[in-house]
Amino acid sequence: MTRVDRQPDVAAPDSASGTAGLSAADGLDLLGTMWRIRALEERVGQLKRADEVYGLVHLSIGGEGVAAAVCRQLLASDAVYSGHRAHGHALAQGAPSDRLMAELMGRDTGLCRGLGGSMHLVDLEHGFFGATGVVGGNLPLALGTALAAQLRGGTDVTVSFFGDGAVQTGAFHESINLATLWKLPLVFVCENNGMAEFTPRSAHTTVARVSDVVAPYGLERATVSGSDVGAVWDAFGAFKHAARGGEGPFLLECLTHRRRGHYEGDADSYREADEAEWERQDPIARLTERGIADGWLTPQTRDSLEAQARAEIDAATEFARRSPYPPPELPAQLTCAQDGAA
Amino acid sequence: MTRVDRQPDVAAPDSASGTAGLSAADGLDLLGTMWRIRALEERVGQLKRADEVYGLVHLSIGGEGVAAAVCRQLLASDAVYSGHRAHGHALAQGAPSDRLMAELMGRDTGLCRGLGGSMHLVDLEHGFFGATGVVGGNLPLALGTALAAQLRGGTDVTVSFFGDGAVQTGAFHESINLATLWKLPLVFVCENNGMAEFTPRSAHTTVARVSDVVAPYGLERATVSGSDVGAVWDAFGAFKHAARGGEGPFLLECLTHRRRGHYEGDADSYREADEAEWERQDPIARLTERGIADGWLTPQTRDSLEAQARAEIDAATEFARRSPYPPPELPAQLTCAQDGAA
Amino acid sequence: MTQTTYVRAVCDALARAMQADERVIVLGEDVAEGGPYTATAGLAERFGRERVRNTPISEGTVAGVAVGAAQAGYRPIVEIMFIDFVTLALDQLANQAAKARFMSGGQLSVPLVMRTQGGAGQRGGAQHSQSLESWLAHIPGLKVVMPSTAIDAAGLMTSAIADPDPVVFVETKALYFLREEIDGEPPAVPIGVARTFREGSDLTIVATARMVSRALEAADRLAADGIEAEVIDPRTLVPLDVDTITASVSRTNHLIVVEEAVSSMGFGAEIAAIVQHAAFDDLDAPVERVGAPFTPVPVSPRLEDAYLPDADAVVQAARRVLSLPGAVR
Amino acid sequence: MTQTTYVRAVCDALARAMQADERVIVLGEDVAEGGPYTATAGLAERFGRERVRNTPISEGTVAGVAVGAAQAGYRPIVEIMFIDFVTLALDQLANQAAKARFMSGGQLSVPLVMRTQGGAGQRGGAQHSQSLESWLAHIPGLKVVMPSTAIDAAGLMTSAIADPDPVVFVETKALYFLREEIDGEPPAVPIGVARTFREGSDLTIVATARMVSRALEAADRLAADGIEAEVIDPRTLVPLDVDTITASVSRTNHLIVVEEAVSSMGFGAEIAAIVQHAAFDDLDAPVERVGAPFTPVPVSPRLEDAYLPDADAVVQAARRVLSLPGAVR
Ligand SMILES: Cc1ncc(C[n+]2csc(CCOP(=O)(O)OP(=O)(O)O)c2C)c(N)n1
Ligand SMILES: Cc1ncc(C[n+]2csc(CCOP(=O)(O)OP(=O)(O)O)c2C)c(N)n1
Ligand SMILES: [Mg+2]
Ligand SMILES: [Mg+2]
Repeated sequence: MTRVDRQPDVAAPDSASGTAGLSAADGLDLLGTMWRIRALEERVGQLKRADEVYGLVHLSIGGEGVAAAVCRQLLASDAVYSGHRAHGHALAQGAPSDRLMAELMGRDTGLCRGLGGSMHLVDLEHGFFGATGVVGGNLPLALGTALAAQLRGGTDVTVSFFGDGAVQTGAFHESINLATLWKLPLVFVCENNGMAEFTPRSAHTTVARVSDVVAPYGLERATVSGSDVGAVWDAFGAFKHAARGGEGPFLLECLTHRRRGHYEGDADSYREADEAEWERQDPIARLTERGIADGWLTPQTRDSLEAQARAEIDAATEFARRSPYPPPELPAQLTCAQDGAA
Repeated sequence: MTRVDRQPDVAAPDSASGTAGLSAADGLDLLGTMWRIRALEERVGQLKRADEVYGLVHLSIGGEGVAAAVCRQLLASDAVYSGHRAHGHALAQGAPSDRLMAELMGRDTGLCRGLGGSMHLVDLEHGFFGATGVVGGNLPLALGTALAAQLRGGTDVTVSFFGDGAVQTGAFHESINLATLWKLPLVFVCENNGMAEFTPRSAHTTVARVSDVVAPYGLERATVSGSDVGAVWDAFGAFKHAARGGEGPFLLECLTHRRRGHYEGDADSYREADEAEWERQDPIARLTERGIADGWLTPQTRDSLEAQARAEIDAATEFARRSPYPPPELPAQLTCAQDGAA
Repeated sequence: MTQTTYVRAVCDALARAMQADERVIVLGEDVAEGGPYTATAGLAERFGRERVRNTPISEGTVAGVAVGAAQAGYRPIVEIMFIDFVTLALDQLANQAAKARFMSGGQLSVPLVMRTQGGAGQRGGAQHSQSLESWLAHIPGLKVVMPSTAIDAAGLMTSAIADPDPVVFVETKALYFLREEIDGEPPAVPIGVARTFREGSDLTIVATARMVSRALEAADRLAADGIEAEVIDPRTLVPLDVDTITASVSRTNHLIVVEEAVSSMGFGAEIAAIVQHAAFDDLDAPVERVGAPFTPVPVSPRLEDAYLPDADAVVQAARRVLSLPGAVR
Repeated sequence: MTQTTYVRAVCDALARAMQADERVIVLGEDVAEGGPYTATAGLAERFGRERVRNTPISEGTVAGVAVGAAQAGYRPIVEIMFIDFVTLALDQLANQAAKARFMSGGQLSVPLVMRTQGGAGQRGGAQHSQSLESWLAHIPGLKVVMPSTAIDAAGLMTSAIADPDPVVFVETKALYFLREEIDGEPPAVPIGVARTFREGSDLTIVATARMVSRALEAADRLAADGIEAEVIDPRTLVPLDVDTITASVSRTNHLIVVEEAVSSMGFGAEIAAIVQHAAFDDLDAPVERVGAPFTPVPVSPRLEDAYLPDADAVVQAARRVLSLPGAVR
């Protein structure tokens, strides 16, 4: 299993829509990243049904474009936080798929040695500060790493992923207020899939667009289609570039679709599946189409990206299966620091 | 001590500024109410310094106009909530000054039998559901009484008083969101005095106006000078009228001044007193001027309103002083219902 | 006899209360869709979405709405989906709900029920598996109910809804789908009365929630060795039925307290402190606490299984308090 | 010898830490103005408003900012003005700060200090007077410090800031302005080591925070009757110095635990549960708990004074455990 190299930091594009800023290399990289996430998530769903992956598992199928277009523009020295639907963010940010899968399967070789699980992935080496199972719970933490970056000086940025359901938590507003007050180098990235568990956004608020919710705070914000990877790439690139220069915060709202139930095992009987529309909005399909139209993608390359991704996940699964469970003394050892050193 | 009769409900004025909707009778009533609050607060300050009033005491001198203009348009069947700076709201809503003073002095005859104190006044008989010492803590409760009113049908409204400091709590945003989602018959009344404890609003947020903070939620809102009692009267009257008809929620922001330190005993050394400006903005002085100009007030009436108010508070103080302290068994008796009946 | 489950019994009790009293309303995330565990399934269809109200993810405010509605005469039942998120509602619970009657000198009542569920065993991870009931027992003004069976869940829910003060109703996710036979409509169970599940003369085991069945399993195993354990479920932590426990200990002279929470500052500490005081002369051995170790709940399956107190741990504790050969300290 | 106060000692310790380590920052409501009790007075002037940061009234988020900054290598000290409002920060404290090291498999550290203050006695009313420290002691991953003197406050603050894990530092408002002589710079006090304030052979009194001086007063009164009490302040609740307490009890054979919190689920329950277990054969009488009654804190002065455990209550408890004539049950 090779670790995926991080994308070198790219300059922000001038245009903030379409794929203006997306080179052929970028396009291929993003397509590959999305396939890796798709392959991971599909496998995780299978493994969950087979009881090889544990606990409450939330997949990001249909939303791969956001994870890819955001994280592939970040560095390991940046900080990324996410919520309960975090596999894709971790993977795109550089977490190795083998250790990620091992974590989901509760193994000692997992990113968190099997103590975190699906909702609590952390990979500090790649700047993935982590997921949380408390909706809105990590929003304030992102201000903390951004504050640290601001105090330290330099160009590190923090990205905070969250869903539209988190926007109705008090923590969201407190965080937006304080981040704007302190002008933190932080990009809030909302994946607005229009659902929180079993209820549509209209059951949660009268304000459809998250970028409208934060309007009074005067921060720069944008709403793009999360299915349009190029649009996410461009909009995020511009914000990130400004944040590297010490500006901030920013809010990027990406409109996405949740193609699976809320969690694996959810019968998803509370809504009508709109498979045709979802298919049309599939970020992988859309970027594939674009790549072929623009000439940087051939059907063969597309197939090999998918095949590579699936092979990687096969290998990751085998790695995890071969890995031991953590030793019984581990919980007691990791509750507090043992040596007194931070 | 006579209880103050509640104002009969008045129709909303057409104009939402000036004193268009304020009759001579209303003007006199409001002036009298403000004097009663002023006299109460000044006396409480003295008694606090003399250690006859206890605890953390926050006075509303300079902000009497809001309490008067809002509560004098409400009924005992309405519900009013407030925060830590609540004496004026309770008094204007109809709490008898003697029992109010007795509460501040920890007596058994107090509104809450001496178990509440300055920050936890309640007078259910007059619809004053109460104060709280937790900033933002009562905001959600106001949604609860408004929901009850909505479910019950009828015309009851809820008013929720809070300061500009509370606007940065998560509870505020959760409450605004849910109140708009459920269209609750509720008027949020923010007394924006530009300070929270020892720091100006600019240390708390980049959004100066509270009515701007809530703009995305699409509720009707207004910002008026809290020193202009007529403006508060008119603006609140219109909202209340609509809320009685089942509309809501609304937000009324009243710009006020805090003429005292944050609490009694606070040296208030962190800001420059602007006595001249405060004097100019004094709601009592301004309504007095207006009343004399408009011909519904004579200097004699003005003096007698003040004298009456001071005499009432003298009597209230004596009542409280004469009252016994609560019996030792009271706390245990009132922690839970004793008879099992709600 | 009909078959039910713990979660079904809760739901049926809610339905009966809503049927009987218009003032009963239900609030919480996705409650009108039944919630993730079907605890409120069918209520919206039957009583309408005015009375069964989905809420945004705003635990603190939703709890406060219940406080206000209760003060205005309604009988709200508010759900916090996982007890782990009661952290977000504690200000409303501890500072507003619990203190309103007191601080108002008796003017206000807050007849609300906060339903929530806790416990581990489903690989939910450290933030979805906690047992935090002992926090709630530290707040004067709150009652805390924690049933271990379907029939008690039903009967206690009826009493909780009727109670004039705020009641936190702590369910256990691992019990939700266990089947149980019931005979007709479950009778109301008074708050503050323990239930003795098994009589015995050698040893008293006080256990809560999921630990009751593990204690009973341990009791069976001990019985095979000729040791008769009495198994008591307090059912409500506040108020606590101290008399039933001390009366038992005065006969058995030995006490084990079993809970799923971490032992340190768990409810077992309170019971141990009470009993060593009230029945000092009756105790032939120290009160033994069986609970979770002082770590967050691990998600990896073997670690989580090892984390949870089981019948084996109870048997071991029994052997220790009875100073039987082979007891492991 | 110079004179200081508890709050001054805290402030000076903060200043020393800020001087020594650039990563130490201070966050909280009005902290750059010194706060209502002067606990941070002068820090902004000395270290600048970049490092001493006023915040909005957003307890939950501000606590979370401290968690994130700590994860990024800073050493934030975050103030929650009254422990009553820790209710608003508990999600961040219990679900994020306490579990981050664990859930990340050891990757993350959260070296933050949460300063707060509790206790009654100033007519603050039920929402500004609580003692909620035992909640915090139920959360694996948190350390809980609660000093009773200026010198310990200083020394423990130094250790708390140096600690790699989250420490909740519970100050006591009623102690803030008591004068105390100190000799030079207070030495660091290790977390987890109790302090024996008075030696004695007849009885052990474990007391925390403000109750230490009341226990000492009681000990003086008992000494006049020829009874020698040993008075121990654990100083930190988590980790708890069990050894010092049990060693004392093994000599005195009697234990009283005194705390300002309500007894039910107070920290005294944990100590009683531990000691009756660890020193069962040493105890000649049940462990007595002295704490507040199970009601909210009343604001009316006589009621509040009666609410607080005092030396008299400790003396009475001593007479009870020692079965002396005139003991009131
Ligand atoms: C504080 C909190 N409340 C409730 C839950 C239960 N819950 C888990 S995910 C979820 C919905 C989240 O919706 P959203 O933020 O839009 O994310 P999505 O699942 O759509 O990706 C809820 C209510 C939780 N985990 N945390
Ligand atoms: C949750 C909470 N945090 C902090 C405090 C301490 N405190 C009391 S009043 C206050 C400032 C409130 O400002 P504002 O809401 O503007 O009301 P004002 O005092 O100006 O009337 C603060 C921080 C509190 N009581 N509650
Ligand atoms: Mg969503
Ligand atoms: Mg203010």
